[in-house]
Amino acid sequence: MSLADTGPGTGLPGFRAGAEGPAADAGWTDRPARKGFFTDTSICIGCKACEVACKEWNGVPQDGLFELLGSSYDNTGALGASTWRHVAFVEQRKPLGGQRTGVTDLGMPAFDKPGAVADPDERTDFRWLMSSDVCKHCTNAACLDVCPTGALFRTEFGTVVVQPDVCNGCGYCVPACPYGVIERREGDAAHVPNVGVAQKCTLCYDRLREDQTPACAKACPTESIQFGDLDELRQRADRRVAALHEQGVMDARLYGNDPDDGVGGAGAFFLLLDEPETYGLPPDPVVTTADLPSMWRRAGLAAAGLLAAAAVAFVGRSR
Amino acid sequence: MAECHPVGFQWVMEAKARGAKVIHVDPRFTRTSAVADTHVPIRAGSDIAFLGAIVNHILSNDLYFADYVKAYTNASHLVGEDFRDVDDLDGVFSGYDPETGKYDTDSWAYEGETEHAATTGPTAHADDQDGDDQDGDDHDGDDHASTAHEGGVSPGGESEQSESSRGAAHELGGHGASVEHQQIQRDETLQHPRCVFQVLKRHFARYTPELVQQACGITPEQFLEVCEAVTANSGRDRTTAWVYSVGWTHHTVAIQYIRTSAIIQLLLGNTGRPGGGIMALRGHASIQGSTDIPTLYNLLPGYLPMPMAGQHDTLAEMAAGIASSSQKGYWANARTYVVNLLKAWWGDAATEDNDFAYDYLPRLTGDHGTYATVMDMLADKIDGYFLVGQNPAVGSAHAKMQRLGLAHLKWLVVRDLNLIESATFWKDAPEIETGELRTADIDTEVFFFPAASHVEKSGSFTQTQRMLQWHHKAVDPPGDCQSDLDFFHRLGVKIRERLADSGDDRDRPVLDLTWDYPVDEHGEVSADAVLREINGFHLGGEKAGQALGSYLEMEDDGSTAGGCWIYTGVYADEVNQAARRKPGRDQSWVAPEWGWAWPANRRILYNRASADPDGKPWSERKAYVWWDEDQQKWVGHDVPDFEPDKPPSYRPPEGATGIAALAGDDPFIMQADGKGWLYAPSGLLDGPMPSHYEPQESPVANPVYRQQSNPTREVFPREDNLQNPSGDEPGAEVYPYVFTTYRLTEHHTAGGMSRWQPYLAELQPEFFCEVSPELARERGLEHLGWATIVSARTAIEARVMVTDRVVPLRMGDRVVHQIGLPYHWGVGNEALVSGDSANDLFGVTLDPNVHIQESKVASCDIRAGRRPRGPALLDFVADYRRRAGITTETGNQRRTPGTEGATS
Amino acid sequence: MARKTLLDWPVLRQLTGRDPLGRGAAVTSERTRSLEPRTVQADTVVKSICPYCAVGCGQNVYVRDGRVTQIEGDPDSPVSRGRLCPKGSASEQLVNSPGRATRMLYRRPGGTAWEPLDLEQATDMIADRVVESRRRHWQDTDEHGKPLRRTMGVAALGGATLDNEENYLIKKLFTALGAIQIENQARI
Amino acid sequence: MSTPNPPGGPTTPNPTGRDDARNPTAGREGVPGSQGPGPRTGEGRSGGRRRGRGGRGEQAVVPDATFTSYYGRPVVKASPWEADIPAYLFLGGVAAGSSLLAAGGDLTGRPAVRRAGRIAALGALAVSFAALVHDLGKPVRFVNMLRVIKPTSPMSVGTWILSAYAPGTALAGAAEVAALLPWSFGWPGRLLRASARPGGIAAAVIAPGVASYTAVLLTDTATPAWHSAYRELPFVFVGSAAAAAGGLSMITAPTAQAGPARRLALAGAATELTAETIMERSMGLSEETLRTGTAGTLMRISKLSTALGAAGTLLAGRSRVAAVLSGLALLTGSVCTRFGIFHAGQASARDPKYTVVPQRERLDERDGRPAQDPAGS
Repeated sequence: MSLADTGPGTGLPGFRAGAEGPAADAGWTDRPARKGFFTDTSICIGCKACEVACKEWNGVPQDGLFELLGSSYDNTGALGASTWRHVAFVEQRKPLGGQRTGVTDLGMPAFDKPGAVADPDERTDFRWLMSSDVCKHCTNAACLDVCPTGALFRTEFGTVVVQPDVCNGCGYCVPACPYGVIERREGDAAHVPNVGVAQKCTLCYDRLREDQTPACAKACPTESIQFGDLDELRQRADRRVAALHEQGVMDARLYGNDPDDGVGGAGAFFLLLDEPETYGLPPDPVVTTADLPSMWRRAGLAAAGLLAAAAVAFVGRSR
Repeated sequence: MAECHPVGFQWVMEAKARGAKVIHVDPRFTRTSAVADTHVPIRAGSDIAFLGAIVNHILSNDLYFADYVKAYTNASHLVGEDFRDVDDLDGVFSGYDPETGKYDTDSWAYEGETEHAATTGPTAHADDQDGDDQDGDDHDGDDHASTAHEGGVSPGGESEQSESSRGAAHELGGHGASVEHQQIQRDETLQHPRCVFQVLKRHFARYTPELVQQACGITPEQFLEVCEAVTANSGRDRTTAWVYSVGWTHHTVAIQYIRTSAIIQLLLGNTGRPGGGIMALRGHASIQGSTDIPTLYNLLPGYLPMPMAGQHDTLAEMAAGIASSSQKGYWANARTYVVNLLKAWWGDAATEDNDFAYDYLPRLTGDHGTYATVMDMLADKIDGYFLVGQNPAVGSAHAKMQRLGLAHLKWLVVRDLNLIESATFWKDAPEIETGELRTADIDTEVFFFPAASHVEKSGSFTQTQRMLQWHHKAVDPPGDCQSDLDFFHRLGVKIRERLADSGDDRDRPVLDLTWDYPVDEHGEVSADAVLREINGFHLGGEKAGQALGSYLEMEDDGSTAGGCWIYTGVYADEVNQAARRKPGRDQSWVAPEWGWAWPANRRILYNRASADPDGKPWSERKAYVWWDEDQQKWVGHDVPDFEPDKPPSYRPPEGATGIAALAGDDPFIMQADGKGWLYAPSGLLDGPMPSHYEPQESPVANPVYRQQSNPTREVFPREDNLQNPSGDEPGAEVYPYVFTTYRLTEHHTAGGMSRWQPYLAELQPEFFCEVSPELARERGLEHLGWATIVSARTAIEARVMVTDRVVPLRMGDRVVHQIGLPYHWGVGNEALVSGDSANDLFGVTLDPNVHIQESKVASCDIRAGRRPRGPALLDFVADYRRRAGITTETGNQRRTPGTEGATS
Repeated sequence: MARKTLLDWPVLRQLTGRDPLGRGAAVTSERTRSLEPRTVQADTVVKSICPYCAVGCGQNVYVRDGRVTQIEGDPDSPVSRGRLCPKGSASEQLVNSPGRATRMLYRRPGGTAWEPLDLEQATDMIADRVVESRRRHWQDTDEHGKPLRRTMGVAALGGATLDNEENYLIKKLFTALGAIQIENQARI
Repeated sequence: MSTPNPPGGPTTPNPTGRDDARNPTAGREGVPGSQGPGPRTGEGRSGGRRRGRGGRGEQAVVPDATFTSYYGRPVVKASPWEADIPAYLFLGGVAAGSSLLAAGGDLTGRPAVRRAGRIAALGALAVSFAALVHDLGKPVRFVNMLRVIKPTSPMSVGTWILSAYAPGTALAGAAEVAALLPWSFGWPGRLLRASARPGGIAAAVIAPGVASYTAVLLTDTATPAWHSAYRELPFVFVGSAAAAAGGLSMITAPTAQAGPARRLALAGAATELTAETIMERSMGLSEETLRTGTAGTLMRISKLSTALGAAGTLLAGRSRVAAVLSGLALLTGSVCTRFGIFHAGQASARDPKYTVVPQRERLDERDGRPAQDPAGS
């Protein structure tokens, strides 16, 4: 029996969104243009307004303990059940295209007081990257696919949302997400809402219904977080990358904008200044259900094998 | 700016997107630096060396905007022969008295003129000398933010010139220094050796790129890059803006920092023009309003001075003290403004016959500022203290002195949203732990009044660009919460009840006070009515009872009243103009119909300078207001800051004074000579031009001259205010590092409005110190470990954040390490997050002009591990002091020992 | 909520509708279908200004049943264009924080704990103390006989989040009382 | 796991002598970046913005993979599942295999095999159900599993499989239990007895699905060790189920009747061990999580126990003691397989390496860039 790889993306076409987009695929006949976020990290100032505005609007509780993480100015660590926007801070000894910093040229000292011992390794370049992460609202969303209750669903805007009144906290969506976004909320149910239920960004589904901008994008002081029709955002992002390249910021690249990527393109995509993994993002995420048909076939084969083996065990009368 | 004013920073980002270059000068690499084109790390406290070298670069390379400088500044004015510069006098200007530590400023005056006598005599204490820019605000993060950008992008007026440049000439009582303009002698060629231009050029000649390296730790290459960017972006067609967060005011030479940038902006023609100016980024919702309508000891509303005993015994003396009757400009009407204030306060009891109840005003005799007050508390001279939305136990410099002072009070009123450390000091101050205080021994009665939040009351905030914006009440305050307006109104009613039967003269001001404000159904006073009184109204004549439309309608005969002349117009046409909310997208980029900016709804001050002397825009691109020949008046995007129908060609007749004396090309209408001052012949107490002095505590010796620190700084040699040795003094090596304090985006000042909120507290949960990897290695500090930071006052502990964002600075032959300390935390049990307060490290030493403390820079030692607990902490700090040989004299001698004329 | 019937069973909706895989339209709950933002449910929207820094960002305050339910940026503001920083975005928590102090508290001399106190009574006590301390530390003239007309017994320090109108009344009242040590964050 | 060994720069001596990477001077590439994520996760995991996992040895079996992460934080999230789930995996397998054996015993006249199989299937199913409900964040909402039928969700499919499997299993099991009781239960009892065979057979038909779908349950996730095992894991699981059920039957049924059970157990053990071997070769980098830590221990026990159980099974036809011991060994092996694979997955999710490295390699290959390191290949 061959266990050869059938590779991702060879599954049943029915498991992946069709040409009309994920909302059509999810049965929405009367649907607006697909909505999304374009997060341009090249103009993020790391103020965390998005984190707070999100929490305030969605009633997301305090996340964890009041402890310094030591990861630059990031004290929330990662996206999770109670952090739906997360700002990453990355300090790097790399140049930022077009930027000059005064960290260069620390010559050798000639002074013997305290304070006179300089770094023998001369500093070179420095940059401080900030990026506001969020649920990607994938075109092919693993969390949604694996949800056994229908708590996770595709909205008419093409976004992926948890219905907290439906979710029974099976937790399956948690390991399914290739970005590590969704999480089951823990805590004291007497004081915290939706304990035991999977939680993540809703792209402010309630606000979208009234044609309002999601809380994070509305608050963002520098328009690093841009909300809008996904098609338009993708074009805008292409122009932005081209402009940055022209300005010498050759590190600029888009992440999650490609409809042909492993998740069929993200509804929330990013302009990054380094490799995705630098920001804690997977470099080449693939929706796990891409392999699901193959998995089902193999499971079926295995099941058949078991049935056959059992039959043979009884049929054979050698002993 | 991105750290502390993220939403304001959107305009910088927008400018950058349009091609502006953003330069960030700051000791640390901050969130602003992260998106700036250039970050220039600087040693905290060395800004005059940096800015002065830019002045030198401009002057020695002839990069100034000659037409502007000649027409609009005092560059051509001749300075008197008696003036001597710091180079001649070992680090002080002429007129210095080493005994008093003060200047006799007569020798700084223009040629042929003596300084207007009533303003500041050599013996005058520094009491009517606070300017409208004394707003120290709090310890904002971006101490040294400068943003050069190509202007005109901001409907909100990002590019607006703040009043600070005005303030630079107005340190005296906020009313401008007066000169007799008639006698000024000029050399239009700018060649006369004693003309301001040449004096300035000589003065700044020693501020070279090499000095910048030596004093600031900035390389010549990077310095020149800044010079080139700033100068290339200034001229007819382009403007550069300077933006500072008010950490600039937290220095013993604070005013002179701002003066230096004002000089740059005048030389480059960047003042009064769109996209230019100096923008003070203030840190509190109405910090601007708090100086406009001051709760400051030395000011009355509208930058009128509080009267000094013996100097301003009559209304006439006071008015004369504000402005010479023969000087140019709008300050010449000072008496009118005072009379209107008195009429607003004492109504019918203020009459022509009694000098409009001028005698009801209490008199000053010295420095009664907040630090003098706390020392009075320690001397048991003060019974009662009101803290209204303020947390000095965490937020003031030398916070320990504040806490000890509170424990000396008989009674204390704290009005706040949360149980701040200043309200709970009697049970959880750090001094309880050290044994310096015992709860049972503290006899202070403490009243905690819960306050209403901004949505639970109506009122106006004045934001950082002088714009008043009204916030409407949305809900009733919960529980016992109450607005400060309501509280003080009720308190006034109750006090007046208690004094109602008094026949004592001293109670007349209280009983005659106009205190009959309309109240709503809850008995709450109407903020709207108070704003209307601030605006003023006609008492007599045809318009009796009507609100004033502008301060030009004010009379000095008692027929009008108005509580704050600069705010007159905010209630014009009986409409609360501060509540105007025409959407920005529906109006011009200046957005004049949103809120109301003082004075007269003007968004850029001195905007006459946006046009050339003939009244034409310097360039079409930078057109803002201009003279329209057809209409014979000034027109443009903003309210012209000039008499609307005075043509550019107007020249005052002989003997004209006040407004009439302003020529058609005198744009600086509040200045006594109508010009922008490159050189301040009067008005400043610490020099007519900025000169580099080291901070009060600095491990670096002054590289310019032997005089180490500002020789006029206000010092307090006391056992409880010991200072670290500096420079070459023995013992300076015990405190070898520089530290600076700042804000983080996630918190607000002393934390009263952020450390109680989970959403903010979790984002920055703990007090930390930022150190470079090099310093960490030198002192064995571990990332996320603990460090103890020590000054002569105390020692505090912080978690360690090792980061490349802090850079050791190479300055000539040595390397200086800087330590960054955000100051939001305090010791207490009520907040969600707490920690030692960075402000405990500071002592009290003040700028002489405005009495603001130096709390952006000092020296310290740092070592790994937590600080000692209990009484051992005191021994630990004392041991350091012994090693450094500290006495009350240390650092508190204004003239550096060894310099000419130094005492002792 | 409407009474549930078998027709609401998502499996049936899957089989009969356009969402056979049960990913969207078929699986919504009644709560989801009736979801609307609380900004829409507000009784009033009140215009306000952020109380933190001095940029002066516009805020819209949403009120329902006498309680603030949401504070967000006012897009009309030419200063802020609807944006808020983290502190401004936390304004609702500033107002509604469960940790906020809303009761008058009193600590007697030497006391080790707070005690409750009636607000009116507290204000009366303060009025008494002001009058008494003012009297005790009154100065009519200086040593040269020049008028001072002031008291040194009462001082104040205000924050810079006070409204202009509040500052005005504070300055006016204290000046009339002759109290001069009236200070503000503006000097700090 | 490792101290940071950032790119380019030399590793700086650690002045404190601590080696938990909180060393402030260690990082050359953004200092906080070189620090651990801090006390919040309690992981002590370091490495941060590291390239190169300069491991301290215990895991440095595979050549160092070069990769970058965000302060060493996980990229994907580990499932929130606890012991309930691997226990269910095991019990589900036991139930499925037992149903098959019971049906076979029923049809081939092996009543002891039938009886034990039916009761075991019912018992395992009941405990499975309890485990599944217990593991939910909102147990009272278990019934919401029946809101939808989602072919994209292995858990939904599994729920419906279980729903189909449970009635027959329950009937057959209940009939056996009732038969053990001294009462006749009247006509319901008769009805129960009559439905036992159809029920048992129905259960047996569905049972292989119960045994194999759980593999898809794990592999249809972004958990690296699970997903990368998706080709072989169904075979491992059905093998494990067969071995466990066979083993159980060897214990509960008389030796004489247990021939099919032994044969099934042997086949299962052989399938499991073979499939595991192939799986380990095809998984790539995350395979090392099967060899390290808790999972490593469990997998070693599993293999040894399964192999011993299989060997013992060869003798079990003759010795009742050998049958019982072998049966226990096979059961132990199956339990350890399930827990081992479960823990390997959890561990692979918690270390960003297993997510980043294979994806980076894939990406680099696609972009025509040379792979940075042939880790795990």
